[in-house]
Amino acid sequence: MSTVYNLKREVEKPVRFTGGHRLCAGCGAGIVVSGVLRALKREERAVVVNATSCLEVSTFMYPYTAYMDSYIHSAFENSAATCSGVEAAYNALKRRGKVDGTVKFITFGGDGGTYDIGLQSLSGAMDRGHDMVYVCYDNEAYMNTGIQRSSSTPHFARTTTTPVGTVGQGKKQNKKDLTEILVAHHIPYAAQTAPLGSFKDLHTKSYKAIYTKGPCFLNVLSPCPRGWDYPTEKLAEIARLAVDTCVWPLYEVEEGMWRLTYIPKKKLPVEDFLRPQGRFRHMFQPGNEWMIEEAQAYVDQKWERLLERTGV
Amino acid sequence: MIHAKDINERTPWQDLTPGGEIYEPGTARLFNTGTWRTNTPVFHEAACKHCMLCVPFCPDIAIPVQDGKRLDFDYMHCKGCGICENVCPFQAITMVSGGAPNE
Amino acid sequence: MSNRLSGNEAVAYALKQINPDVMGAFPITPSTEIPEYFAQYVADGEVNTEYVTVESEHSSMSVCIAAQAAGARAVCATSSAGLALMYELLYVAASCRLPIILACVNRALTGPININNDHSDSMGARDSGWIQIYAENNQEAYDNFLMAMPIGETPSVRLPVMTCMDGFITSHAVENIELLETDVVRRFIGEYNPEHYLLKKENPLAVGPYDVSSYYMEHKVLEAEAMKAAKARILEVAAEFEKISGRRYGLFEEYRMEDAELALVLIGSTAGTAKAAVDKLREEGVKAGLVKIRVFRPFPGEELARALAGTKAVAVMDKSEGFSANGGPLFAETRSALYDLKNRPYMINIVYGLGGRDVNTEDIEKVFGRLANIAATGEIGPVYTHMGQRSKEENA
Amino acid sequence: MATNDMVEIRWHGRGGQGAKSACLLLADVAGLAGKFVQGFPEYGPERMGAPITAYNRISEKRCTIHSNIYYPDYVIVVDESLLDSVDVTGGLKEGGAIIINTTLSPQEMRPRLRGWAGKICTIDARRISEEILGKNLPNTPMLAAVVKVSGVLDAERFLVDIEESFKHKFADKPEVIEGNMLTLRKSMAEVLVG
Repeated sequence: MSTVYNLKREVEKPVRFTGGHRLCAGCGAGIVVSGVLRALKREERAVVVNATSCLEVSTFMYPYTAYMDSYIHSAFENSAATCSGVEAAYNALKRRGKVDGTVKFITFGGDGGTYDIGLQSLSGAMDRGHDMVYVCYDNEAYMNTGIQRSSSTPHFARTTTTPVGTVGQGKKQNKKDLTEILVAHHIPYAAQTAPLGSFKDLHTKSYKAIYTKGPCFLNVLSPCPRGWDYPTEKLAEIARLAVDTCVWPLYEVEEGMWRLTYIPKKKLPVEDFLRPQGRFRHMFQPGNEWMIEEAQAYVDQKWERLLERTGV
Repeated sequence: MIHAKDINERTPWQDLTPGGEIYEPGTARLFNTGTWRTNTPVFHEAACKHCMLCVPFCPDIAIPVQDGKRLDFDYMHCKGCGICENVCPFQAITMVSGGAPNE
Repeated sequence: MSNRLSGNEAVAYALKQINPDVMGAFPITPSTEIPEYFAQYVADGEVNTEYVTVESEHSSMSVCIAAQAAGARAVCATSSAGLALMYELLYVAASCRLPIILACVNRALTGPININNDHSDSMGARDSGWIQIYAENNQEAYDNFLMAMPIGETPSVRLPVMTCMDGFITSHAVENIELLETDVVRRFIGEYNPEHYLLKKENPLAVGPYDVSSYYMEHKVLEAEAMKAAKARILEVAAEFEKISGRRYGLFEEYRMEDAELALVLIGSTAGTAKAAVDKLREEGVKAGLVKIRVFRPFPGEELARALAGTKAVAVMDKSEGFSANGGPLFAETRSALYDLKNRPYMINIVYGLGGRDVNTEDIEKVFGRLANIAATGEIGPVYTHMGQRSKEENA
Repeated sequence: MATNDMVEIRWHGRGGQGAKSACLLLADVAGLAGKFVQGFPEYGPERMGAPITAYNRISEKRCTIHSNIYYPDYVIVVDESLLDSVDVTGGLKEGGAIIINTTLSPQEMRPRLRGWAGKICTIDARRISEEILGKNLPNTPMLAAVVKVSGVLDAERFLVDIEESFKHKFADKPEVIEGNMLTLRKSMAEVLVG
């Protein structure tokens, strides 16, 4: 970036994402979307593409759009292909002199629309090399339909399709590592980030993703007070705990080079992240200590591998 | 051109936009989500250092900024989640019970 | 220009002449040749289309929807399971009022898997809000494709258009064809200048809202009105096309219907075979005739009723099974269209030609034989039957 | 349902041998000669080596029939080995002819044709194409043979038209045109009618 990050300057830009949308109070998605779009240069236009999701049904409910830029939603599983189509049209019309100026293409999908049903479309778009950014706002379940498990849901998390009962103990599998799948596409830029502090990490990575030519991917942890079952005002704290426990490491892969962008001064135990959230409550029942141990072992193993990869 | 402000639940089909398109930016601003609040943030201007840490954390884009200063809440859109109170290092925001702006 | 081309070549050539902005390309038999031929035009620099080699038909239609919304002319081709995979997005394209053009090379739907022709793919999409125009041969496949954009893009219409031809029978058969000069085609097609599009500088456009119940019905009425308006526009475009080509098209083609007492109603390449049978029967003194449906959506109900008003017996031949247990889709539409006639003809339904089962002139003559018998006796017999399958009754 | 002024031809070959290409080429060349034509293969999911069938209709008036051909005037067998597995003379009209790619003479072939009493023509397409083109490409000799035997096209006009067609088709490798033309002429001269 040409200039250092300055929160005061950034928040004074005209907004790209407006109030009046129907997301839940305290929703992480609204914070993520306005944070990503804030990284666009003032003078540049964008087309925002959206997968069917909480975000979509809440931000373009006829006749109310929360976007200052052009926006298209078509279906749940095809937002990356949809973005491909807009970008293709831009290239064609620019070549034919029917459109001028720079336009950026940014897609938002939830984890259901990205890790699961939209993965094929996303893989195809990344493979073809469209000049676009795909942003997954990852709230770790199908929240739009009422908190069902996705392949992004963490191990043991309670959802409406992985309930806790006498036999069931929440989700049986670990969270799919989508960012690594995207890295394996050898795209120019892929990163994990979250809404934190002064938003420097999210902003810097958004800027890089938007202004790096080619297909770029951002995976943004997006806490969901309803699905994760925590008080709405705790969002910043929950996001902070996710990164300080290394449950959600912040890193980027630029042209194949892995780089950690944040190393906690003190790596906190995983249970610090789990405890405030109702979806993990059963893990703290007497006799279920093994769950927390397993969750810790999994995070430790992934973190160690990430340290190796990033040469820390 | 058909404008969002002229579209409501009494508009006949002939006056709606084909395909449900909207040709203007940010028409959601016309919609009042302030009525959703059960708790309301109160801004203490004197305590505010205008560090702006609350602004990007507002999911409802309800903290306007002008000339390097954050202004009072946009109560038409604030849903009262309380994140801002939690991220403010200077206790310049406090949540009060009830949906009405405390003015 | 006289030439000899297969149906797929003819559509690819039309595409080359049109030089669309964006094409979503994905292979499926028997439509694969269309993106193949077009890829060569791209490789040779004969077109400068943005050619997007997607990873599925689903993405092909997604790309088309987005590109068209962005202000581009978007096209694609598919068949059978490919069209089925697009199903959800066909509705999106139509409801977003995006005049995408899709060349559907008709093929049976799985399962069992079968690559040959019938109409079950496009008939399954008949209620998706797309205009559907069917071709009898390569010439019509070419002509229909050229007419599709001027029809779909009209502001009062703004609907996607599916131009259909019979897989292999038309798509892979080389026949004589008259091609128009490219500059004539370009003038006929004109420029695509939508009022609003995603990439427009002056104002943003938001496409694809969540529609609550208070608006959804109104939007559907708008869409339904557009489909009604399409009928006049299709005829208008056909009249303009006749001026540049000398070839005349309507909503359907009436073949020797002036005084016909026995008539067939059918779609696609079988019409050609049936014309030969009609000619033979006419020589024998039978008052046989044929109505070949060209435009299935919007369905030309009133016009069809007028065309069939003087007949005594009509066989509607469906090249797809609807599994309604009450006849195929063309039969349902046709019989319904004739309900208001004062003197309705006797009417039967014959489902035929599924999965590439061949139909020849003798088969058609047998259908007319059945109609002659019905007209003479007033005994209809079973209304909904199949033709061409082996059966115990036939062996006995 | 061929009328008197229509010639119907059925090709039998194996996937990959060029029977389909020869069929489509015949349609193209007959079209150049001002005829109304159809050339269409019968498709299945089979791969290289499987028996395939292709058809031509050539007439003075536009033919609208789009069924397969059940009673051909001419049958062309591009691969002799098909005689063991395919009923190649099925429906062949009495006054018609079958043209077979073989080293044998028409007289020698007759016993293998299940009582076919009509005209048999043979041509050693493999040898001719290997001698001139250096490769076993039987479709070009077979195309020449059917033109010669059927008389559906004027032979000299056919040679002129197909050379035009080759010039277009082989625009990037004109060196192959001469060999193909020589193959056609030689094949026309060598086809045996019995």
